[in-house]
Amino acid sequence: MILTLLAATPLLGALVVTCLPRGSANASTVKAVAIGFSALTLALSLVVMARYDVESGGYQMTEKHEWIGQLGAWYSLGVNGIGLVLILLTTILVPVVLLAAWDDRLPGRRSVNSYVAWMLVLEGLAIGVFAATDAFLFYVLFEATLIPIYFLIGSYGGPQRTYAAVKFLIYNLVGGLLMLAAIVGLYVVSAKDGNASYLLSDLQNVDMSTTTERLLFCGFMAAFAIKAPLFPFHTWLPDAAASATPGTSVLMVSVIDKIGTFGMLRWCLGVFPGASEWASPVVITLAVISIVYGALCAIGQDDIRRLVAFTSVSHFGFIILGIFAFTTVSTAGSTLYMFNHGLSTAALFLVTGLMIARRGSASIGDFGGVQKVAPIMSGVLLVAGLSSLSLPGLAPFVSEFMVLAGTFTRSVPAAAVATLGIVLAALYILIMYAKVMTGPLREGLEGFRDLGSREVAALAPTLVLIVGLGFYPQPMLNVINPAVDEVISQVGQGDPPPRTPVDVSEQAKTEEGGH
Amino acid sequence: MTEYLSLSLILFTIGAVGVLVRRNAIVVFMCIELMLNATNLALVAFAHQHGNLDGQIAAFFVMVVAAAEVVVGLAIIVSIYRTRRSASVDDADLLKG
Amino acid sequence: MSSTALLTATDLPDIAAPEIQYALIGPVFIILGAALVGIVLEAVLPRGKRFLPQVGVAVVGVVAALADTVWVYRSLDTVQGSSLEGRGQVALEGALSIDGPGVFTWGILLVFALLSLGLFAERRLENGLSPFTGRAADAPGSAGEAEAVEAGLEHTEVFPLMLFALSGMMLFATANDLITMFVALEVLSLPLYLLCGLARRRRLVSQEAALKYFLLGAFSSVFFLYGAALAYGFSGSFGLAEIDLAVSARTGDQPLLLAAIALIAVGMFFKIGAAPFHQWTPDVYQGAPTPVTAFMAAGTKAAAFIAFLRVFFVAFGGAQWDWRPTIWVVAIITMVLGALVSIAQTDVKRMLAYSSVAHAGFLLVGFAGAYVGSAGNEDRITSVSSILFYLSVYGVSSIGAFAIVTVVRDAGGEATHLSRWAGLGKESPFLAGCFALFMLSFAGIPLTGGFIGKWGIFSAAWSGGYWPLVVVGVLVSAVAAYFYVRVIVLMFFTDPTDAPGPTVAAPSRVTTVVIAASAAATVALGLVPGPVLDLAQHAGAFVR
Amino acid sequence: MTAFWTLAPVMVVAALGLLFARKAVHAALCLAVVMISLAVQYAALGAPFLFAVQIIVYTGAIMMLFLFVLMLVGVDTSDSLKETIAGQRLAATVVGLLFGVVAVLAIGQTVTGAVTGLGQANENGNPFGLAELLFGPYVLAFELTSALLITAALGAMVLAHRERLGARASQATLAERRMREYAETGRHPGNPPTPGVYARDNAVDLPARLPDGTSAPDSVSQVLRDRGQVRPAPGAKDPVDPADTTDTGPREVEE
Amino acid sequence: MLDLVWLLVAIPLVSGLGLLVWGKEADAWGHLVATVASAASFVLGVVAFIELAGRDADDRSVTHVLFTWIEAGPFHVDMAYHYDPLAALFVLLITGVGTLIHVYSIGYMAHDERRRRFFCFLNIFVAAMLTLVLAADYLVIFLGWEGVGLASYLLIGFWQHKPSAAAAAKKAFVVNRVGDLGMALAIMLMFAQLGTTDIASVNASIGSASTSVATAMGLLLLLGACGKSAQVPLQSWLLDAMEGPTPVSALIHAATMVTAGVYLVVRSNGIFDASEAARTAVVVVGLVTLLVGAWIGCAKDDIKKALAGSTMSQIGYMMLAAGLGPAGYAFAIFHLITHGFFKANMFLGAGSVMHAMDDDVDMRHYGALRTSLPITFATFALGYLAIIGFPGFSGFFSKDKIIEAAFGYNVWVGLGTLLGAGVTAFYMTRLMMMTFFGEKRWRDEVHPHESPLVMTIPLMVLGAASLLGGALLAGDWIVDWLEPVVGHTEHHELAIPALAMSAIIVAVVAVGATLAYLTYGRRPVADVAPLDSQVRWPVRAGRHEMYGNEINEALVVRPVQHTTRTLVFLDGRGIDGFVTGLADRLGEASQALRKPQNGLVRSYALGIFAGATLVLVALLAVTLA
Repeated sequence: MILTLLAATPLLGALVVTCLPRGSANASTVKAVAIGFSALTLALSLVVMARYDVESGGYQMTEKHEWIGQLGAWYSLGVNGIGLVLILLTTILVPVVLLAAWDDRLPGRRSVNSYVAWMLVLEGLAIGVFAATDAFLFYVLFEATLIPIYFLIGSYGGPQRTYAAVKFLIYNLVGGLLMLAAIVGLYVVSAKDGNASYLLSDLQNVDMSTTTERLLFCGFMAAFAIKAPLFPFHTWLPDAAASATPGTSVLMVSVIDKIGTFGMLRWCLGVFPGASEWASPVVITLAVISIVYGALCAIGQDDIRRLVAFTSVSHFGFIILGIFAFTTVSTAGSTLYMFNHGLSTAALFLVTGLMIARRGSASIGDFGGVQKVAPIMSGVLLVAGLSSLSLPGLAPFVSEFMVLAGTFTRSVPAAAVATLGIVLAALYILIMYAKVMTGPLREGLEGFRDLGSREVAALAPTLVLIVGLGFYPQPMLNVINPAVDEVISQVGQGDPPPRTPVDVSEQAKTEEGGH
Repeated sequence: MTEYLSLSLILFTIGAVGVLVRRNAIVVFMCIELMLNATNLALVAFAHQHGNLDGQIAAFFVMVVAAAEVVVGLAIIVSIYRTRRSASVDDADLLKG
Repeated sequence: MSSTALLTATDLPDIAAPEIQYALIGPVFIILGAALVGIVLEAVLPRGKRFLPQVGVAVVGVVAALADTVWVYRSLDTVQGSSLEGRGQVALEGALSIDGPGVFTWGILLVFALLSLGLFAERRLENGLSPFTGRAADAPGSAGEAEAVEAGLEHTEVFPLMLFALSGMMLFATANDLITMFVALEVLSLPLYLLCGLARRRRLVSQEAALKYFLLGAFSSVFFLYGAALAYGFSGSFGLAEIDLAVSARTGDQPLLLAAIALIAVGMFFKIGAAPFHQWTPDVYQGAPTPVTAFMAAGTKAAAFIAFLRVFFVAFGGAQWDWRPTIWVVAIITMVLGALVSIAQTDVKRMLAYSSVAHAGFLLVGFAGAYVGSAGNEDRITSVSSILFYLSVYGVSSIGAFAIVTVVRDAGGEATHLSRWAGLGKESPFLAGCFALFMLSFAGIPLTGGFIGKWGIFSAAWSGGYWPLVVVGVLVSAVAAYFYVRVIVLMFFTDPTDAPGPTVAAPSRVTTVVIAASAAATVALGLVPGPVLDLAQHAGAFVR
Repeated sequence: MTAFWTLAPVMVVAALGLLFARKAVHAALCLAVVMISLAVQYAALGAPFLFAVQIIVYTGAIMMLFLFVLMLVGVDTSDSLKETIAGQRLAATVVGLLFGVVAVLAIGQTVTGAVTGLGQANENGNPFGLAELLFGPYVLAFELTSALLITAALGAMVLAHRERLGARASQATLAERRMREYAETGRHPGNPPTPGVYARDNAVDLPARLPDGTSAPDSVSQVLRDRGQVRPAPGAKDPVDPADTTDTGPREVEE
Repeated sequence: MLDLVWLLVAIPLVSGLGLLVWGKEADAWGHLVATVASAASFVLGVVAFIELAGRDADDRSVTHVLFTWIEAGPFHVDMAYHYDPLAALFVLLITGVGTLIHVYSIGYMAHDERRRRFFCFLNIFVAAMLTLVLAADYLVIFLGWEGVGLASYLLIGFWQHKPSAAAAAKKAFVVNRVGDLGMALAIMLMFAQLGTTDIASVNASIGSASTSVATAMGLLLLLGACGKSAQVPLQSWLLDAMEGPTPVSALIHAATMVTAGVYLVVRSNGIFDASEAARTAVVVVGLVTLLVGAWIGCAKDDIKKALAGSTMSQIGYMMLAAGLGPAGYAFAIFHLITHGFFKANMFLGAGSVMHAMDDDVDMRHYGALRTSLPITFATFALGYLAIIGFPGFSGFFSKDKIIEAAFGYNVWVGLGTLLGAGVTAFYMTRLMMMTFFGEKRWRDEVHPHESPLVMTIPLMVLGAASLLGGALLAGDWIVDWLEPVVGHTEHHELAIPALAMSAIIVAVVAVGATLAYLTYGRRPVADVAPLDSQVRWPVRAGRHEMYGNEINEALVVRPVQHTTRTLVFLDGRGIDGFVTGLADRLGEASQALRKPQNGLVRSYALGIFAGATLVLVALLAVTLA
């Protein structure tokens, strides 16, 4: 029940918020209530985290009720390490986003009630997606998340919001619908097998021909590749990110896009291991292209939000690369990366969002020397940026390195080219930072306000986590590892053993030597 | 048998072409009646071939239906004529696109 | 001659009284009876006092028929068909097949009718007058029309007409021989031709719609009829079961059979609005009074589709490898065309019309799968059950959508131009929200009934071995989604360009209830489709 | 067969007449020819009942209805034979030919089954056989036709019938109004003269002459005036110009 | 105590981060806390050193696991330190020089309003550098490695308002990242090949892997080392890095961080031992850098850049030595330490000079400063003598050993190092002459004065160390001390006696110094530099840093920029253009498909009839054909 409760809390919050009186006079109350609900969700998710038994691994806190019997669809929830990490990410980010969005100026006379309500709806749906262990339920929630984002972009975004919202929706819908085709196919396959069921556990045992498996895999993968976004299906993201409010961007890129990579792990690898292996050369190639391409495009951007969006394209490339390298190291790295990227991108979007809101422009060219007037903001941007370029000591490094190291054992060229991303990352972040923060103060920025205490409070948790997990990622990895092991054994691909393994006794000796 | 069916088909085709080329709504409607009649011929001919009366019954129903249809159709044509003072179907082209 | 006939009359054998299962076809009789009562009311009640009794009779009739339908459905017997189990029986000397799918269709038709009746009876939007013209005989814009408005005239005949159409639909869906089917087709069509021309506002286009609908409807029904004649020529009978026997036995002339299939399909394609037989749809949907459009969109499509399925699965089932490719192609053309042309539409009703074309295409996808299940695997979604479910969802959603169209108005009546809908979300969040919901359902977004519907038909197509069709279907869905989404953009994201935004007239409670009920049903069918799906599923195969 | 081969060409020609007749009335007559010929074919095919019904219902009633409406709409309306939709005629011809040829060749010519004939079915007379079917398997359809007919009647009423609003004016009020109008507008309260009065002859197209020797154009039927078929009254002081005659004819009769 | 070595890192780290977060209230005393933290580390370092020295030679190694950093599947990285003689020396160098520079900075940065932040960064640097040298795992080295890179970035760009400083910082970071790429790949290779990244295990077991693996690993590590130690071809950032405050140049870009590459090579001795090719590459890189750096040093008029060129050159020496294998490891470290002393000394001295000259760095504006800045002059002179290898000074011993070893390795390499020694003497003498001797060429508004004690005391300490650093070699102490780490050093017998060798070196140095004296001491120095067109090509090349930037520009920067622009364009027009184009086509198709819907019933009927015909024909044709 706790998972249902977890998902339902923000939805309930959305309902409450919608019912609260509208108007600017009540805006603070509305936001406070929303933050309250999201904090409650966070607390619940911590309870889930605490109750999750790391030792035994697998799916826990499962719930299962028949939902649509004819379709073989179950209301079936459960978390494993991977899902848990992403749920935690979601519940952490939503309060942060709400807090940071406190001063968001909404276009027109749009009410803040629906703004925060949509965010809470999104949170609830996202939790559901990460907890679903039934393909149908997963799909339904997966597609349903489009609606809140659509409204968040379309109603509250910048001048190009309509275009961006429609593009976002249609683009993702195309993927989603292809997945629907595959979902339908799954039903047919499993029904032919005797008993129609969408339960993950049942699907893993369904007998299907190689061709069918590949077809279905392609359907799922199309949706996830667009969502993730993988080159060349990424072009919706920069537009969407450039038009959305920072909070929306965070939820979209940090949480919802993770569904893509999460889906690859849980559904592509879990249900179509053979096809995943079959497709891995292509996917790995695209992932590597994404890494380099996203980074290069990010370097060339003038709009800060587009830049961040392209950095995400690059980072998602890493995540996908890790997943399709089929090693426990890279996959665990990818999973951790999802969490870390969520944090670092959130910080990046939020702080640049505040910057942009103050300047009234997102063009890098309109900034310069901000560091002088807003040192705290500058520092926060730097830390966020450094985490984005995977500086060791900050959380994303650990995951990125794991991805690369794992990939290296599988494919040296892929890892080597992907490592280029390390250099390019330094370029896009530092060039942007240099142009925005350093140099003489640009005209028109004299009155630029530094971060206020509420904003610092909103951003602090992400920064603390970024630094903390950079040095001590083990709590996360402990949760992730068993789940990853399961996935990898599902694929039937172990880690390639080291070619000349170190003699264990020798290693023990050297370690012992110190004491 | 073939000759009856062929005649019926020829009449049917002529009726159909008539619907396409005539502009007077009433004449168009007459062409449809011609098609119905062609159908009836086929029905009666088939009834003759199969030696049961179902085809004739069908033709009978067609006539009844046609009668009702004519009433409704002509009523519609008349009412639209009253409005537009024209019975040309080409004049009814407000709805398009 | 007459004298000989008289002389021999006594020698003739008795004609056995037909066996009529009144209990089974009670719902149809109730509707026909209600229509007749309505006619009588027309005759006996003075003009001004007819409205409420007419509404009352219609509503009571529909509700009673609905209740009876439920009873009938529950009392259907299970029969073992050739391969699959079905429920129900052939009644009325073989004229009707009161089976699961048929009675299910009755149910949804009656629900559609009930919802539409709410719109028919809406009087608040036109200052206390019904949405139908007061005196159809007056020329639009004439002094007489003004006079009629002044006098508060209303054509209460629309209620019996609507009930007749409803009875036609119900019979169309259950007709078990081609003659009954043809007559039922006409019974459903004629009242609709008339109703289309009775709009209170924009009467010119309304009359035009009636004319077009009538001419093309008559034209296409002749094709159907000729097809029936050929089928008769092929098999020597109009009964679907007998035709099936002939088809399966491969006796008779194949060209006759194929031509019969082709021409009957043409008639059916026309009724369901499949391309290239769809062209009447946008014009008629746009021109007809919106309540009629709603009823027609939901009802005709449902009835015609079930009849279509019945003919093709029962009578021509043995020749399915001949006709399936055609359905395949038409399905694709219809989907693509409907979806594409919708993009360029600027009129809400017209857009919904094209969307209904696209939906016909989607339904045909399920049809093309022609998956009738297999023994021992009864739980799988079949073409019939998926189409039944789709029709339920589509009907409810489209009635809801048209109901909202009736409410968004400006000085000239309904403001159907899309630009007038800009900013509706701010004006009336409830209406805009509901409309958005219907759009999302049409687009097949999860958590709405439309999604489960799409899922069902695609699954049927896939089960039938047509997975490429499914892929085409989902891609077209994406195109279709574009214009649904565009409406949402307009309502919620766009501020009205010209000064006055859309005015939302306050509808009376009925319309509000209709909208709310449709919305609720749309959501319910998306969240817990189980019960309805179960009904559709257990309707079983067609009984022949 | 003689009947068939005799009538078939007639029918086809008449049907083609439907396509090519300029005037709607001619088309209607062509259709009547087809229908009557069909009736004969029915008779030849063992359908005496339908023969009768075809004559009575189709030719007698339905065609009359058509003609009636044609009269209502204007008996002399004629289609211009110029096609206005680009390519429509060509396309219609092509499609028609294609359909016709395919249909006749592939369907019409391929029917094989033996002709059973209706001897057995018509054992008790054709009407009896039909009745048996009508009240057997097709009883529902038969009953349903009643719904159709009711619909038709209702439809005709709805579309054509103008309901009277208010009470019928009494003789007294009418007279009063006439006098008032006379006082106000000078419109004569009496009956207008009928055509031909005091004229050289009493043809309907000759306006009456008023006592003062002028002609009374409104004495001629509106239809003739519209058509410009009014003859100038010989010796009238003012030659009638039909063009500018205004309708001062009989008052609108209250319904 | 040895279990508490982690405190070495923790103290400055906590102090640095704490002060950063503390905020403005700490402005008044933050620098003191930072200095104390650094000093505390030094004290701890000394204590730990003493304890280590007290142990048996074969027991002088402590590995202590603090916690597991990363564990997933077979990938296991401990956050562990490994304290051994090599690390111990580095700890002393880093904390010692670091503390002195902290002290110096108190004076140097006294007037900077962001002084607290400067000290925070310095502390973070010290912590990161200590992490680097104490790490027991390559990945932890990488952590420190990038940590010092970050600190370097922050400190080079400390005066962010100067676009040149910001650009230099960025450049330093990016160029270093290129090196990091090599390092990262090397670590991945270790994991893939050996299944571990633990330094000890890797070095111990690399021998069992194939030579090509060791070579690959070595070359990749060398790439990393090149980045950090400003070796050719990744040298270009170092001269730009002089945009940072001078203490930074002294600490990071002379004494400690830039030597990390040498440390890495020495630390990875197992790997380099296993690959001849990798060692050769190191030698080549070292030799080339040695000469290039010296060349640049000769041509620069900017005092800090001249010193930076010298740093490059000296690190080239160390690198070369490290590439010699067991024969050179100890001498590389020895030179590294002595260089740490004298180069820090000279940089701080240069800072003192700049302090006096209102931050003017052009030596052509100096001259005759020995009287105005006596302490600075004296200490600087000690450094000068040390670097040119004046007998008895620390540099004499360390450089001497390297040249000897180089000759032992290969005569040509030996000659190269010998030439380098001469050139070093030339440019250092030139620097001395232009700065402290000759005529005053001061700008009018400049009034040089000696720096405060807080700045000069570190100078004195470092001056003393420059003088006495050679003592480390006494009795081959340093060689023995490092033996447990780098293995036993075979003593090569040279073809000529060691004493003769020393004499030759001294002679070469004397020649270089004399040449410089003749050119810059005897003749007046023009106070405006001659234009590029007026000087010969060697000078021009030196001034342009051997065209390193131009080469980078042509080979890397412009292609990247070009690619970037192309990709952005392609992304918009190509990929996204395809998508939006598709949408446009659909719209057009929609408009086109509306045409048949012309409102005319007859057209619609035609559609139906045609459709019917098609269906009929299709069914008949398909089935009957």
